[in-house]
Amino acid sequence: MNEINDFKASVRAWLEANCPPSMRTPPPEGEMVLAGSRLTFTQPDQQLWFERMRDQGWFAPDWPREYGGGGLDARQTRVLESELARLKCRAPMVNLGIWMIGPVLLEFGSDEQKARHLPGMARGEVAWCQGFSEPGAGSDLAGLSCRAEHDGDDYVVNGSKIWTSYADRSDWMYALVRTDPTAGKHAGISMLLIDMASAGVSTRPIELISGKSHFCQVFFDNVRVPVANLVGAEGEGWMLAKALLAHERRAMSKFGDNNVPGVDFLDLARRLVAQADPDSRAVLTDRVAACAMDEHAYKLMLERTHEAGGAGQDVSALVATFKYLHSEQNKTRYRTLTALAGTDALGWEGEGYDEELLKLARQWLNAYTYTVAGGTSEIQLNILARRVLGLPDSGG
Amino acid sequence: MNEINDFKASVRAWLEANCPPSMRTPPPEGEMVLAGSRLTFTQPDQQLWFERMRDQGWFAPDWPREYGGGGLDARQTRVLESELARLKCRAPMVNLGIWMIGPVLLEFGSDEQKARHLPGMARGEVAWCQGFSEPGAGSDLAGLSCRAEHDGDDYVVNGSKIWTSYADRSDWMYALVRTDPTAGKHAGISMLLIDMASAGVSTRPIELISGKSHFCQVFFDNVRVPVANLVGAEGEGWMLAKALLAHERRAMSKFGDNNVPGVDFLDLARRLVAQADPDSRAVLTDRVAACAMDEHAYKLMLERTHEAGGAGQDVSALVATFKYLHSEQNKTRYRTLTALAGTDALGWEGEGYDEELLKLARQWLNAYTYTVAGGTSEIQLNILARRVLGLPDSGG
Amino acid sequence: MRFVLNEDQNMLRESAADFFAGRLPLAHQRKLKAQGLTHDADAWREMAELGWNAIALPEAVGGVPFDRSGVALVLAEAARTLAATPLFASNLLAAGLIEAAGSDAQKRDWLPALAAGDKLGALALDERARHDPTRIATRATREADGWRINGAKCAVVDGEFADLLLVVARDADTQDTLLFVLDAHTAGVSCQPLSQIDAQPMARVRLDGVKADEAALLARGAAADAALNTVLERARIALAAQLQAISRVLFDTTLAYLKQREQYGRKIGAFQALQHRMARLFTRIELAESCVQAAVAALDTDADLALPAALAKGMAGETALAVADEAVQLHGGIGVTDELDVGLFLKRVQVLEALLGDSVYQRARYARLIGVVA
Amino acid sequence: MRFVLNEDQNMLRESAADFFAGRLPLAHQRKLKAQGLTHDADAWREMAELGWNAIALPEAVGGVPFDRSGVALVLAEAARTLAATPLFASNLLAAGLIEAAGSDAQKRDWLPALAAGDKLGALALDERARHDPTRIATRATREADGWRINGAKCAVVDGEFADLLLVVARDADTQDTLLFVLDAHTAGVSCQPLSQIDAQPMARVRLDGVKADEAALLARGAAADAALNTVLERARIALAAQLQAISRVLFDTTLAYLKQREQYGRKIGAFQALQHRMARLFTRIELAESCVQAAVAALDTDADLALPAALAKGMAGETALAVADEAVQLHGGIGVTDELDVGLFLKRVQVLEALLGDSVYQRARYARLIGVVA
Repeated sequence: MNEINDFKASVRAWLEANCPPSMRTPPPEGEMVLAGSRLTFTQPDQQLWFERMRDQGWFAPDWPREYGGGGLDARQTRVLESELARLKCRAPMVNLGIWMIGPVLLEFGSDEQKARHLPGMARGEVAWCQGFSEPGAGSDLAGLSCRAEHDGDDYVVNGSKIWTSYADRSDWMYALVRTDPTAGKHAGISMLLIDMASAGVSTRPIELISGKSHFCQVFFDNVRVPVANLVGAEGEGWMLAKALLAHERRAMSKFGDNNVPGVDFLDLARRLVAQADPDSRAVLTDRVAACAMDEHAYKLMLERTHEAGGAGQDVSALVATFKYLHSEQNKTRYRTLTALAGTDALGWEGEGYDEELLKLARQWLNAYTYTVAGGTSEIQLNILARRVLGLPDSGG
Repeated sequence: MNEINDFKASVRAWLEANCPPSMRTPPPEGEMVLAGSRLTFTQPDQQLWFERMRDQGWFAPDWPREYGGGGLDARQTRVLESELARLKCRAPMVNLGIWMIGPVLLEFGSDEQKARHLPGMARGEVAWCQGFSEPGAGSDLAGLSCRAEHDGDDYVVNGSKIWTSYADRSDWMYALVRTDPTAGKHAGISMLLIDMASAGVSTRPIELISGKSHFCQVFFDNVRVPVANLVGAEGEGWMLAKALLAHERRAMSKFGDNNVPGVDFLDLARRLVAQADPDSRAVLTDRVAACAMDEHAYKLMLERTHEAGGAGQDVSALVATFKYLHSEQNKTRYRTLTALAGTDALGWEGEGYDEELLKLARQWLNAYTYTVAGGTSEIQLNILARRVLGLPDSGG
Repeated sequence: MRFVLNEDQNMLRESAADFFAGRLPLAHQRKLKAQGLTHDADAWREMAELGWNAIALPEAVGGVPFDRSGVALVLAEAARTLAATPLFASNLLAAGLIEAAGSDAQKRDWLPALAAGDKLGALALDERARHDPTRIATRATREADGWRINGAKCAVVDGEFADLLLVVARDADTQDTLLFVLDAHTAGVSCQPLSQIDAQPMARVRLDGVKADEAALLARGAAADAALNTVLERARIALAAQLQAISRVLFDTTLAYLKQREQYGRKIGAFQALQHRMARLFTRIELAESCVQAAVAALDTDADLALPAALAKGMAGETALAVADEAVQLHGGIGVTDELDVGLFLKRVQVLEALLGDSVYQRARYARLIGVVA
Repeated sequence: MRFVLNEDQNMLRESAADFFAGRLPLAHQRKLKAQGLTHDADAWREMAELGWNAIALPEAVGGVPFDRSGVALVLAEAARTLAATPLFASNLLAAGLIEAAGSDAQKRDWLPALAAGDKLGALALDERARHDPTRIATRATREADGWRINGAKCAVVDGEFADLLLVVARDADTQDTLLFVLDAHTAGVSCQPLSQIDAQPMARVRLDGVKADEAALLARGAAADAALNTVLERARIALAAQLQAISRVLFDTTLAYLKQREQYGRKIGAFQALQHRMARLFTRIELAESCVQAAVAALDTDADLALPAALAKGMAGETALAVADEAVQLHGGIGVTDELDVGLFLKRVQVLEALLGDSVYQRARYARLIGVVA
């Protein structure tokens, strides 16, 4: 116990000394540092914080030091995380490599793959993106049709991936591809690491109803990928993807909402309620209160999950509600504000609207994305009904 | 055209002369005259109106005169109905015979069955009840298990029927029974006419959450039913039931809500809103308005259906929404009033509550019955989705 | 017959449908938007040539003898391709107010140009983000030779293209409502066009010491209130008809998608949870449709429009919001992309809902009209 | 630890669960009702012997040193079998008020009998069908040797069995809130027991020129308001715990039914539309559970209870209403029969929801507490 307390003290001291005060506030929109070969910083503190954490190996605190990690054990890692949270330190960078494919490579990758890819991730020097979803497959991930045909020492990849965040700024992609069209739906899938600089790769940003987005569609036209870039064995892609998605949920919960700064719900609601027409004010206030109570309840549920989980209770049923509740509550909150704001909520850009209200309109439209992306609300309800409530799976 | 106008004039004159003024108002609760062998009247005008209409043959205006009907053609029947509606004449009696099994016997019954049963129906002298639903079958009507085994000139019936209105006051039942357990689910069903005075028939009224009800459960214990009482052929029961249920919808729409007098929604809502706590008043008013608007819209939809149907448009999609909307709106209205009435809505009986509020509590609880009885709301939505919207039937 | 269109109405509806499908299909609106345009000025000219700007105006001032419901029918068809038209602001609101409140001379002065589409009008009424015609801070002060007007207006539909501005103000002395008709180029009138989520024309208007002579005063006091109320009810009914038209388009589009799209080896329309959601929406749409049809029919009668208008706008607005939400969600990933038209309809629904009182406002009005509250 | 019960709490909860399952199962409540009884007097005696009436009262007056959350835990278990208990009215409200507002002498006078269960108390507060502690028309007029009280109270839980009535009145002169503790048999006090949908005890109480001496005045003005508010918040939290317990019972019952009942050849729980409804309810129940647990935990702290109480009662009430509705509907035909227990829970939910402010009221309160409105 003493050892861990010493560790905690040293972490706290280091963070106090090394995390610049300006990095202890939630980042404004678009101020996250994306890992990658073309790093950009909007201010010196950001770079300082990035480099200091990188040099500690704390981008990947629990990875072995040989791969550029921090070499911490699980307990030490938790201490570091809670100290970072306590000081409200910003995430020094965003990196799909470390959180997603990194752990999978650590567990399932070849020695060669580990040596080649992990250090770059751990130093934030390589930007990774995820190639899972496909146009036409939707929630049915395993229905993918992007083909990878064995040809000599290479696979030749043809097809398309969609909803790939920051594909246009990524160096590498981990992708699910169909290596055996004759095998079963799941059995024919493999996982490949694809260099985005390869000939035949092209990307196109997707415009959302809320405007420009970081989502892209990626096209593969006879892209040659060395067989050495196959993770695991042929046909193991689905198993690897499931292992990887378990990390996704952890990564999401670790970072919460920090990277989606919206409007301040209550602040804006108070201001708009005060301006509302007297006939509608009480009804709109009731809606605002319902949103606020739902959000309050959700926060209490997070706390309860944490506490009950810590006490050894099974909290998997609670965790299974998070994605659904979070995205649906978010949408309802923005719908409520939008109704409340009347014609002031109708601005797209330019003069005549204040900035907060322009942000509101975009965030309202953006909220529609979250009840679809990362497993639609319908999929979440299926999971709750079948896995949590134990109702029979009728395939519907 | 002249002929029908003459008919209209003569009907109008007859009704003006023969429908007592007291019979031109909606009947108070429980004041409907039930046809049957044990007629009871609560006042002389009721009896007068019953007998005059009976003697005209206008209980069954479009049946042949030989069976006690009025012998009117379809056009004349419509004229009679619209004149009755115009004068707001009460239905002179309630009779499941005339509306339901009567038309089926007219079309599918043997000459002997017609001669034996139709005149009594047309004179309101025989009370009929319907034996379709069974405990355990629920919405899945064809899943019935009440058995009728051929034995000499009789069927021997064993089993039970549920949700039979007024079974305890009925003379006859038309029932669906399973005559062939080895045939398919639908093919093994037949329709029998069962004398409720037969040995082995017993009835038990069902108590609802809202209190006593006219629903009964009926038990058959080796009840002998002559083979002559089989309608159509063995195995035709399902077809006959479908034909009969088409009449149910017509009968329901003809009589509307006359026989379910509830509380006056708006009157009560106004009074309760005025008394509500100021903090909640506007929100509750909003709910009342939503109910009132829904009801208003529903009435406009009925009018639209009538008008569009008259103009030759296909209104089947609209008609398919009626049961669902009517029962759900009814429930929402009562939920709203109940919330509005606070602790005043909690009375079961006795002193300390005014009569209107006691009625409210019962009607609120009663409203739960209508979203279940006569095809649950879920079944209605299935029908809408599949038959009206043309979505694939996945059996779910 | 409230619920079956007559022959004239059917012909107008069909010719409008043809016009928008052929001349202003949704793809055309996308092109306009890409060019930074909110409408197609040539098409507006063509609509005027079809006589639409003249519907229900007196023949003596160039009107065509078509019932007022005609404007709602054309606007509903326009909504199906998200086409901007001048009819709402110029015919229903501006010309409608002049016709309802103006003197014979004023009608002769202003209506022929509006009926012919040579000039366009707009109504500058609301001053707050949530519609509230009772809270007017714009003041008109009487001067020797007329009036001096000061105020700021928001949500002026077509404001930047209007030649005529109908302005609602209060008499600085008596607090009476005053209705002015102003040349939009009068000194002191300034107009700020807005870039709105639906890419259709909308502006803020400022009136800084605007000078108006007596001839510019259409009506005052009770007469002004009555004319304004009537015209606003008509406009709410027209908005309801547009919302309802969009509900239909979105519902049909979504239904078709559910029948075609496959997931997990079956049509997603076979999933019962989605079926029930669609079935419920269908019942809401048909309820709203009944209200909208009744309200549109009431446009051609002398009936008080307050109740039908509150009912129709409230029901159609709430329904359209729900349908648009579900349309986006049920289209899944592509539903949230700009590539699909669904998002464009969602944005337009939000605009139509906010104009002249949203569903919450209409329900409060309805409650008052039926006496639930005093 | 707000969300994990401690050992004492767990033991109490379990022994309460055993007591109600064994001594007052739901079937027993049906028998009482058939006999026209609202509660089992012997069982109430036994509860007192278990020390439940004494929870969280000072040991000096016979209390047991158990945290106040204990009462909420016992009440929640009672709700699972719909058992009536004296704890809500007598411990939480009546004893709670005396403890919070009374002088030492008053505590000594009244609390030992309440703690022992030898006497029962009740609170006569509300005067209108919808809870509103600000609208008190009951007036106390000062006289030479005390007070004269006139008024009429509704929704007095356990009123007809109370030996002590805590009465909220206003000073006829100053309009200050006054809190009295009266012997229920004082002349001028009359009590009308009500037959309520849930068959549990409820009464109206009239106070016709009731004479009270100075010793009967517990507190006045700000002190009375503060004590009353505190006790009402505790009571709301206890109501929320009961509502939540019923939500759980109904949800579990319905879920089990869906897994067992077959229609059209399959378990009805396989129908996706029902699955999604159950899944949504599940998320509501877990949200409400989190609020109720936090509020129950707050009972044992010095924290201000207003926000947790408004949140817990609002969320638990709304959720329970929704769960009860769905429980009846998803049970189909048998769901609406008296034979099934579901309907009994539905009725009890409506009672608990209405007491001390329903969800609408709680949301309005919550909005004020977080400053959405002034």
